[in-house]
Amino acid sequence: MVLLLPLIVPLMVAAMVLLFRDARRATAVALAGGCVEVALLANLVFQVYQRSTIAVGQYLRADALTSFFLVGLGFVFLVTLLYSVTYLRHVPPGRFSSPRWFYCLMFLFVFAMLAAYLAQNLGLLWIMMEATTLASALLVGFYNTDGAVEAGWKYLVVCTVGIAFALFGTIALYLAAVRSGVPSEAALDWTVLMNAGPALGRVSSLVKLGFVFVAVGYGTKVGFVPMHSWLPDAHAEAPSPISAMLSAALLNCAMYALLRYDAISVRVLGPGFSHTMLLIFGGLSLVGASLLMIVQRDLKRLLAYSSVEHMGMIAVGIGIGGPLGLYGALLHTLNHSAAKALLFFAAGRVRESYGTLELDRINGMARTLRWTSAFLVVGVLAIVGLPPFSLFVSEFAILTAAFHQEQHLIVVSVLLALVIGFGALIYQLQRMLAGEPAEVHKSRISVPEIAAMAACAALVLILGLHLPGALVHMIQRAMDVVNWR
Amino acid sequence: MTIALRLAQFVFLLLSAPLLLGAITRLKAILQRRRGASIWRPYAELGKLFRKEDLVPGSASWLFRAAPRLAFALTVTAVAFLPIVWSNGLLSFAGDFIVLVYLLAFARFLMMLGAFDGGSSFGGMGASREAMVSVLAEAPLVLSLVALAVAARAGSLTAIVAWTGAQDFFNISVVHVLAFAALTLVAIAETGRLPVDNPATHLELTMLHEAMVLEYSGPSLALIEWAQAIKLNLMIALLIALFAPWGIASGVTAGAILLSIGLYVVKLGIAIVAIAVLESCVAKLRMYAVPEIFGIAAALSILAIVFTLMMKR
Amino acid sequence: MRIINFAASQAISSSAVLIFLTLLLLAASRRMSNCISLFAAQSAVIAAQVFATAYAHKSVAALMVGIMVVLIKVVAIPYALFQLVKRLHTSRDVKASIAPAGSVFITAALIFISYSAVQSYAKDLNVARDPLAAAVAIIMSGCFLMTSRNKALMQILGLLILENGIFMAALTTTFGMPLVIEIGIVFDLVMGVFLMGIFMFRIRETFNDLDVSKLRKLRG
Amino acid sequence: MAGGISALLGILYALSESDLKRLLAYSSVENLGIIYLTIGAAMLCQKNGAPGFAALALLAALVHALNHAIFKNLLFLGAGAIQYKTHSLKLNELGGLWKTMPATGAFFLVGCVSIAGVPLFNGFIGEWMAFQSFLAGAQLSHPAPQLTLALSAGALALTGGLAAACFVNVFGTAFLGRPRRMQIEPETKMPLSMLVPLGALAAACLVIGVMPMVLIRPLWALVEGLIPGGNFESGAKIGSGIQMVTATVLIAALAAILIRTVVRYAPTWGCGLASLTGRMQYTATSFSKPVRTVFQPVYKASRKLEISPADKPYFPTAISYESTRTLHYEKLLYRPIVNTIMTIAQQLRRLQTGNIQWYLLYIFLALLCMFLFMRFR
Repeated sequence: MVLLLPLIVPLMVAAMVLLFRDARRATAVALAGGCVEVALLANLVFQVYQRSTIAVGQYLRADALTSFFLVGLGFVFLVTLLYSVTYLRHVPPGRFSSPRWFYCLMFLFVFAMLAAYLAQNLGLLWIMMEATTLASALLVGFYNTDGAVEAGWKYLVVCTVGIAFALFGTIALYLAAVRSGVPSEAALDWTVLMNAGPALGRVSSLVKLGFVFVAVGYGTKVGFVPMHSWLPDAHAEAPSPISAMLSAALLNCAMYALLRYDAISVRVLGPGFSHTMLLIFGGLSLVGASLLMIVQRDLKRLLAYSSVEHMGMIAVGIGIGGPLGLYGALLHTLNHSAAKALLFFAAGRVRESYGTLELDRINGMARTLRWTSAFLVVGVLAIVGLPPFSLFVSEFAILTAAFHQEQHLIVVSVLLALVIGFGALIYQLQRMLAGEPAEVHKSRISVPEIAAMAACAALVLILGLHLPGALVHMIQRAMDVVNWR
Repeated sequence: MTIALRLAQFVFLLLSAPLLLGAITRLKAILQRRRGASIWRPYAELGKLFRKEDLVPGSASWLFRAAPRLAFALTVTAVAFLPIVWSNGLLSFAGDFIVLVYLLAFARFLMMLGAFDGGSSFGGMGASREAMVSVLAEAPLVLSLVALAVAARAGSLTAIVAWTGAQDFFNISVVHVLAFAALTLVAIAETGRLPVDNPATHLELTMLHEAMVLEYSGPSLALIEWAQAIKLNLMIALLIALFAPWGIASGVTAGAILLSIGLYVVKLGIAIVAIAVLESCVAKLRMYAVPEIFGIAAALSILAIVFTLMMKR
Repeated sequence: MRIINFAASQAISSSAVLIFLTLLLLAASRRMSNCISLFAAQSAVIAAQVFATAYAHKSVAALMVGIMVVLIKVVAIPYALFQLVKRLHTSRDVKASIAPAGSVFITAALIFISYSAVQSYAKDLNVARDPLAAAVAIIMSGCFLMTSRNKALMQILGLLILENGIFMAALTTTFGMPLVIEIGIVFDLVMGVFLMGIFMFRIRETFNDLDVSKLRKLRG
Repeated sequence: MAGGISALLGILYALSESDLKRLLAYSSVENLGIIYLTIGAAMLCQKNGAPGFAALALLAALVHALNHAIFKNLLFLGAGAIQYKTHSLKLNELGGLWKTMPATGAFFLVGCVSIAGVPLFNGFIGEWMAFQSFLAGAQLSHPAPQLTLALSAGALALTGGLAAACFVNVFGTAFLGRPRRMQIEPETKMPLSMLVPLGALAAACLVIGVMPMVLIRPLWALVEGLIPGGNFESGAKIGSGIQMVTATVLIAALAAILIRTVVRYAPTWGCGLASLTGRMQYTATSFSKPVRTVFQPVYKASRKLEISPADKPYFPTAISYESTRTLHYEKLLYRPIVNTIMTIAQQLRRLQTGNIQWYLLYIFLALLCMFLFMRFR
């Protein structure tokens, strides 16, 4: 029951929200539903913390790994909901989509992601990933400007194609399982596959083929460099809370799927194959994204590319593996989502008061938007990976792991990318803050917005300074699930 | 007993400086076939200046009067390290020749500040030219001293002198020849002798050292003149000690001391004649030609260091 | 009974040829309505195959899947696409970026490549070579269609063909996935097409032309 | 090597600088260069089996780092005080500040003297120990380190000399002589809160300068930890040596000061001109002109001289002389790297064509590459 409730609630809320025409009531309902949902998630995580795994029927199962990602999802969802409560009133009226549609889609989006996390069966996992794409496609195209439509269309088409390849990969895996004697119903069940790991060795070429397709498929969803083109458009054109959800929650979800598959392929083929591929993708994303960041002229596109870069970092973390590498990667997912959410909220605020996201036309922010520039500074410093903040901790873990394994090429490319990324972001930040402020229509920042941003900033800072024991323990148990080597 | 000897040697150096200056000017005059003033004239001059009043420009601060005094004190301390008659100077410890170099640098530093304080453009000009010269002079000076120290595998001046003393007269190592050449060039520039700077004239274009002290008068000027003389004496004594130390008394017996004093006087005479001859047959170099001298000096000292490697261990 | 089994296996292998035919025609067609009908034909062939396997293995689940495929892929989606074409009354031309002759040639090359690729796999999976090659060929030509055609609708069609290919690959190798998964996949497919329809209306509204290559505002 | 080069270049640029704060910054580059020199020496000695000298060199580096922190801090605070008073840091405009800010002037003097690295002040301690470590290092058996250490001693001497000249320039133009062209508000009294830190730092410089053992002993314990087997006797002698030197200097200085003199104040002699204006004095840039001409190849200064009216060069109404110097490291080192990164980024940007078909193509290509990768792995 503990598993089913968090799934049912978002669907109910999505339906209810649609009933209320008036924006304010819809927001109230959404907020209430959101809080309930987060409470349920917290309860679920706590339960999993108590009893290591909870399973319902053949398809739903929550283990330590899922619970860790649920923490991230819950936090981001709560903060985004908080932020969008007031954000939507800024949305110029006369647009086709009203707040109730916004909340409905958002809850569907959360439902899909939650189901993906809880999916025990890889097929179900694929279906839910596809559902996330569908739910978020409309959200990306929410503003109905030509840019938003184009971004939405591209996002939908490219991701669906990507996911289709992932389906082919899943089928290949399924075939390998069936061929090596696993009963066909359970052939897609993750735990069964893990236990049957070595047995799949006989058809290792199929498993390799499967992993290649899955890597490219879910890699498109994560946004690795060769397949990342949809990400900047989608994140730049979507409304800020949505781009926060996309960057902070969706990418982690896709990375979670990749992690599951990586676990299987490690048990079957040994770490060599899948980890090298992840390292290749990770390295490409890191260097490519940071190079692209330098020439960006739009704030949100810059943040989108930085997401690609950080996803590359996580992939490198997983690719390096080992106790420290995986620990760093998992921690990095949480840190990155908090910092990125903060940045996108700040970007939202900037867009409201400056009316544009063109970096050349935003300056003198320090004087006009006191709160937002403060949070922006915190966000940028965190995302760039400076010590007091938690991203430094995880990046440092990944790099030390890389050093231990003598992966010098990787270490050099990671450091190079970080330096270039640092240069790009700090240069733009400084340009935005300094100078005399352009004409700005002063929109007072509302309390929930400040609360949302403060929450993110606090999380990033606290995790940076002192990692709570419980979290570390949870990550360790999550790593046991993936039984790192 | 040794302390007394060292003190005597130290005081002797201080007092004999003006005499040295007088002798050189007198000898130059004789070379130019004129009678020249008596060798005791510098003493008279100093006495006269000490009695005169000290004229201070309006805009100057207390530094104007303090600088010459401190510079004098520093030069005096620098002399303390030199062993000329007796085997070790008043003070000697590891790395003391570097302290000597930097004491002189400090003295120059203060002189330049004093020049600035005068407030006239000559002060500034003198200071900037002096800066150029001193900057270029310091490197070869230190390098040649380091070369000697490395050759002698010793830290302090007295140790180097003792080591060179022990070498017999004839197998002069290449290092010494090069170092000697470099040091002489630097000494000329340091003390402001002819090829680099003409001590006698007050012509705006040429003067280097005098420009700085143009504003001074009375006791401050006297102290500066005396410090200048001491510096000259110091340089010559340094050259003698480092390159011709034979005969320096190490024991306490009267005979040895007398012998070393005699030898020192002879060496001093040779040095004076050399300087006089050099100065009377060389014209002053153009200011921007001076760096070439230092280029040569630096090259020589670097060569000296390179050759120290060849030295048998 | 053996004859029916034989007929079923023959149906599977002969269908590969039919599918190749549809692919080549698709590559050659200029008008959108032709493409949609070809897609329907292709889905029909695959449905026939599903029924053949269902019959061969006597599994009710496969039968259910077959019916679902027929209902949705042969009837519902093509009908919806035809409505779209009529409602959006854009020019029916496919506006391909590569001349028809070229695309046919490329599709043929793709088919050949798929055969060679499948060669190594078919042996150790002891599965009939032709249908697997057909599936891979469909996937590849689906991709090619999407990249070469400029019309938004054709992109949807390319995607659908790609899904078809994957479904067929699943079919030929593993005789059907668990029922729930199949239903989920098809449901997602329908939702995807539905959403793309909405977006097409919006594109039509904002760009008043369905040419995808015009969507170039977001650069760099 | 790097240390030596950065020391030399740092001080050369400092010399030709006319803005006080930039000058101090460049001189920090120089001091850091010196510290690196000594650390390099420590490493060399360590590698060639002379832990004693390595310990000494490391100690020199630490001592110099600490001293540098003290007097550089003093100088920067002093610069702040000047700016507080005169709102300008251009050395060419300052002058005669001693009259209006005697206290800060005195402390600033202590700062300038100690950074010049002359005895009796803490700057000298670090440099002197550096010299000794070079000297000791030069006696190593292997020729290569011996040569480098000896030459680095020369480099250190040259930088020391330049530093002295540079800070004479700074103090002279800023505090002594007559005010050039800037307005000072005499009434803004220096707040005590500014003077106290300056005083404390100046005192620190003096104390360490005279009694270096205060600093060396604790550091020695630290170094002992780092490089075991370092001998301490050379360190001890340093302390005693300095004491003796300071004693003699004090005695001599006392003797000199005791000479009674009658002091008379008169305007400076202006060779018969009506009156010497402040502008006639040597400014910072003119002071460093001779050194700059000597080190011309380093600066490659370009000069532009306009005399208007052009037709009558001998009756100029206005002459403007402008010389700019090229910053080598900027041109040779940083510029190319930034350019290459930018070009790569531009190319990558073009990859993002905006056309969806290209995006799909990227995905298929990625798939193909991964497929091939799988084939050969």
